[in-house]
Amino acid sequence: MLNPVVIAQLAILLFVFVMLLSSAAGMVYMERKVAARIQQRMGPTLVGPYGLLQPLADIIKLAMKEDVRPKAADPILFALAPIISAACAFTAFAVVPFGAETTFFGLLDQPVPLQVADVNVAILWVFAVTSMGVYGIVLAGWSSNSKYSLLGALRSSAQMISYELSYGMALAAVLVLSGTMSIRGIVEAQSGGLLDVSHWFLWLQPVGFFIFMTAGVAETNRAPFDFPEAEQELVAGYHTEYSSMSFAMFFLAEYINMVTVSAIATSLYLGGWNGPFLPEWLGWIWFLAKVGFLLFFYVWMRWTLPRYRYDQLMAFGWKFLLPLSVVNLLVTAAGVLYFGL
Amino acid sequence: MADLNHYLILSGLLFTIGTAGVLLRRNVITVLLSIEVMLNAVNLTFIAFGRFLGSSDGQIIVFFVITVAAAEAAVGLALVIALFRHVETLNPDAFRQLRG
Amino acid sequence: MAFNLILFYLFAAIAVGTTLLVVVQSNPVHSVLLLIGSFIGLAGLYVLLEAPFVAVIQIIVYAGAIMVLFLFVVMLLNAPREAIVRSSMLESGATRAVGALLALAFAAELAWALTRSRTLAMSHAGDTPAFSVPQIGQRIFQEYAFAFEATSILILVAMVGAITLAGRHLSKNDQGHNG
Amino acid sequence: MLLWIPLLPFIGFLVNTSGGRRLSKTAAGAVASGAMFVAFLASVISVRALVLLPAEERELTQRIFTWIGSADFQVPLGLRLDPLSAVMILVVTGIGFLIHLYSTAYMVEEEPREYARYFAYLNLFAAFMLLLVLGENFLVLFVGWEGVGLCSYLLIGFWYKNRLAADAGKKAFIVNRIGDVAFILGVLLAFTQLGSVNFKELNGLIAGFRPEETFGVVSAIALLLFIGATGKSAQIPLYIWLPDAMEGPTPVSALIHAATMVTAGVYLIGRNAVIFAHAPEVLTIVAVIGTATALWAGAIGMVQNDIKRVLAYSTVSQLGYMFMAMGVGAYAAGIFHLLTHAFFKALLFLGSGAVIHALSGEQDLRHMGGLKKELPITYWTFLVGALAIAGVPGLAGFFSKDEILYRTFAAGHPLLWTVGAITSLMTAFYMFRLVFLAFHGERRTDAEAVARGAASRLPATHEQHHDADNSHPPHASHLHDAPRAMATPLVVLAIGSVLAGYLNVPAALGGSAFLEHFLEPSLQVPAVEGMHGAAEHASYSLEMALMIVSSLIAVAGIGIAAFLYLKRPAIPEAMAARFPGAYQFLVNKGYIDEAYDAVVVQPIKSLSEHVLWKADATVIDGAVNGMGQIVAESGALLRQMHTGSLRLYAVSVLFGAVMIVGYYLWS
Repeated sequence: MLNPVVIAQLAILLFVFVMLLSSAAGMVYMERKVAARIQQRMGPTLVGPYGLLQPLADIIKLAMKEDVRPKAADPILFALAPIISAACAFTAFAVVPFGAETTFFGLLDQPVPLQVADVNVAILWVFAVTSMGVYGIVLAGWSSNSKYSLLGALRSSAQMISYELSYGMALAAVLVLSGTMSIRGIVEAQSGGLLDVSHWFLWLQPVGFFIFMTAGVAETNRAPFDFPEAEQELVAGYHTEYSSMSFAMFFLAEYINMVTVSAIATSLYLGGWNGPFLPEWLGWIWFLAKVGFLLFFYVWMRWTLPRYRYDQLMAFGWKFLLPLSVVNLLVTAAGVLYFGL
Repeated sequence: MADLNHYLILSGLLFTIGTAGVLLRRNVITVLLSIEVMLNAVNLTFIAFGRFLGSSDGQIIVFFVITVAAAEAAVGLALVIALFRHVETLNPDAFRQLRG
Repeated sequence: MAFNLILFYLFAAIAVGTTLLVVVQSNPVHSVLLLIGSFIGLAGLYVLLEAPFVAVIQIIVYAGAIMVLFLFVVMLLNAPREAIVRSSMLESGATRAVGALLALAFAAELAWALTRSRTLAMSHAGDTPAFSVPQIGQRIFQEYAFAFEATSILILVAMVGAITLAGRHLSKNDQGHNG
Repeated sequence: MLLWIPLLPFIGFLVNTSGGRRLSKTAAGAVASGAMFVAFLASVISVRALVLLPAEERELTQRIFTWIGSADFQVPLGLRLDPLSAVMILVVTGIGFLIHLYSTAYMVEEEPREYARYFAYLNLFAAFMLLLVLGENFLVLFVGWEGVGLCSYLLIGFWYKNRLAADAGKKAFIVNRIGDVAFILGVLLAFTQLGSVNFKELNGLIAGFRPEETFGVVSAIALLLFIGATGKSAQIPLYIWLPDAMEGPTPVSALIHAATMVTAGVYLIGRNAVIFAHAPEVLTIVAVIGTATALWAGAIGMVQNDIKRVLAYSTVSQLGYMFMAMGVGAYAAGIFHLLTHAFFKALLFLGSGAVIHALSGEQDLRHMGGLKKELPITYWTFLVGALAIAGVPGLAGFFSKDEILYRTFAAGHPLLWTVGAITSLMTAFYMFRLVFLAFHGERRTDAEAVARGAASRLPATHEQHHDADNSHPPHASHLHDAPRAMATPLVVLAIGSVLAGYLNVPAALGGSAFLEHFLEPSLQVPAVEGMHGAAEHASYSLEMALMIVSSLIAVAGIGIAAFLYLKRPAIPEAMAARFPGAYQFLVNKGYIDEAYDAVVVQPIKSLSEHVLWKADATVIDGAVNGMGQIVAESGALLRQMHTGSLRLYAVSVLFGAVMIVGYYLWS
């Protein structure tokens, strides 16, 4: 039962977990630094060289704090909410491949995919998990029994539900192109071509990419769509009442979601681990590079664009993004039918 | 390997629980939830039969059932809201305006 | 393979347990969440039955969409715990007793049906390959095309109906734009 | 191809009804006339196709779809073109088109939407008439038959704001209904007894029989059909609606009298020539009725003062001629007269329309006169028409009418011939009385009288129009001859009235009787003893003699009219004064309307008011209310079950489920 392959897969699982955690930490650091640079500041410098240990300090600080729970709150749900958020964030990543199949230099007799699980309905899986993510927020808002939280929760859930549609449409367009639901399959469909670049779906789906990224930003409640925690109006939105580690979990969930969205975007549009100059077994470097760029893009956008008004957000989602994505899907399907892409 | 009867018994169990919920609860929303439970019990039978008869019809029918369930839930909840605005309660026994 | 059976019992336990709780829970929000749990259990069973597509659909549509709807309504109405209307207690109590009996009778009938059904015979025919999503999709859009269209129309109608039913008060104080 | 002939006017109808109010007048008129013109072209093409076929199988059939399909009773919606219908469609579309064209100018004073409505009706009328003549079986024909009736109602009552017009419309409709009842009965009888409604099959069947010496099934069918025909074709006793139909716009009168509706009866008999040929008694009845009608109507026509009524009665009497021809078995002659009559009667009506138009609504002959100078075109064309109908040699009427008279005589009915001759004298007389009164002599009126006449005669729409621009009350100096759109049809029709006769120059005059031979396939009748056979071995000399006689008669009639109304205008009044009884009798159209009213209408009214109404109120209403009662009671009972308790409903549903499952488990 415990053969090397299984061990390898467990190892991968562990690796992904750790990597996600650390990426969250990395994001914190990057966010601060980039923000600082954009605002002509130095950002964290004290803790460690270049303040590299700053995230660690943050985490310790959070862990040290007291975990406050409002009296009127619903105990079970209040505890459950952050767990749901975090869990969804992690599970979504499970189907994302970050490298080609490898035998670890012949260590294994059969190659294993560099990903937790290669489901053949991976896209739908991502979709499902994202939709489950709403619950974390809604419950957080409702259970903590405070108006700011509830408003923030309702806002964010409405926002996520609205943008899930465009999100799904954009995904569907890619499905039509690649003809498979397995993300690995999609990535492989983009391999080859000039410098391993010319087959990326980005070139076929520029509009789709745009829609996907916009919807993704909305899904992760990031600026300029960060209404759930529009601090000027809602204190901190759905996690106003949270503190200490349970707050940290939401925090974590948010960053991991960003990572997931970027990773999926990378696999769907930017050819995943495909890239020039590197041997296939080093493809994961390309993958990380692309994800990193997209994450930077996130932060960059946050500090560049002002926040929308809520009705503008809804109008944008329903009246512009959704129709656009539908048209995009139709055009793609027509193209596939016509050119047999 | 769980055989067909396992699934049938399970779905029967779920269905009965749902029925009981519909009949016993005093909260319209819970009643609706129980109805969803019943639907799911039926779905399970469809899938199980489809699986053991080796046909995909089961899955397709379930697909439609789910779609219809969505519509049903939407309208049902809208009705609940409308009712709640009239009689400030969710107790089905309170909706007696249509008494003949 | 035993592993499969274990999984079955696991998921079955989840489904039954959560469903029972759904019915006995007095707090609607908890009921909704527990129901989601039972859906997830069922999804697991679907995967066991080699219907991953339906499993995911189940989670997306049921757990992801319909239940959110329920949750919203519950929060919106800020549903009170089981309000008991004194006036109609009596006959409601009587009907509920009858109902309980009938439910039991129904369960008995189902069990009986199983014992004398011929399904035991084909209980191990389950070695047919799973159906891929494309296969299912093609059947839906070819053989079941009409049903598909009909369903879409049904959904449209449901949408209109729901909005007219629930959104009436909005249009009355004409703030219908965000309704 | 055939389908398009009735379909085109129908499309025109649809366009004008749906979009008419948004169309401009010109557009509406153009649509209608255009549709008719194209239909005319279509008819010409298909008739040409027909003529190219060898004589014996000259027939085009088109089955559009199976209309009624029950086990052994299959009725296709089928069209059939044979020589007879060929003549008819040419007349209907051709003359119909001219009338449409004429109307565009004549009705120009209407409101745009009224205008569109008018043309919509006109097109519908034509469409139904074409369906009628093209139908290959009785049912299709019946559709056209009823449709024509409906359109006549709509068109006669077109100025429904005017009481008289509305009543005339109703009268036409109801009188037609009476005939239609008989018609339906005839068709049903034919179907039940002979098991078919298709003309071909019926003819084939009956041709096998021997002519009925005694009154039998075939005779019954024939008689019923004939009664139907009298309804549509205004024969005694059902002619009374036609004169009143003058309340409609003049082009409508032209359409109804000349081209379409009234000819339907004649067509019907021609179409079923075989049936009639096998019912000698009925044929005799037809002949007698026709002759009587001719005489009676001619007599009334002599003293009428309303220009259109004179023409109306002349129509009735000409139709009488046609039936006379039919009755003596000279079907071809009848159809021939129908054709020529279509030309000159349309011409006369349109001419009179031009006069009325010029006099802005004046219709009374006594207020006319001396129009010759102001309205040259109208005058000359009208004169041609009058000569044609009077039967002056060389013009259309001469050939057709003489053909009829000759056949009658040859068929051994000298009495009928005599009456017919007298009638033709009358015809010549009243036509030229009309001409002289209207066009010659001096104006017997002044502007005021005209205006008064207009006011009294004109329906609301016209009045408005005239009040609108009454800055100059119309009088002699302002009379305007027919505008081009009206003049063109007049001229064309005049030419037609001259030439139409030469289609069927009898052998006696060295002609080839083209039309007769052309029509033979449709009308070929097994030589039934006596009548048609006789014509064959009649000598040309006899025919010549009769022709001379009748032309003399015509000239005489004209002479008398000239004498009485140009030389001695006093005499007519004197005569009227001398024989007041007879004069009044004729002027009041023989009090027929009053008689009918007393004998038929009043009894029915009193019956329904006093007896039937009570029966209805008690029995029928009682039954209906009783139903309502029962429903209400049972509802009240069932209501108890409706407790409004959601849970109870659910429980009952579950109960049902348990029971059903239990049942299946037991069994």
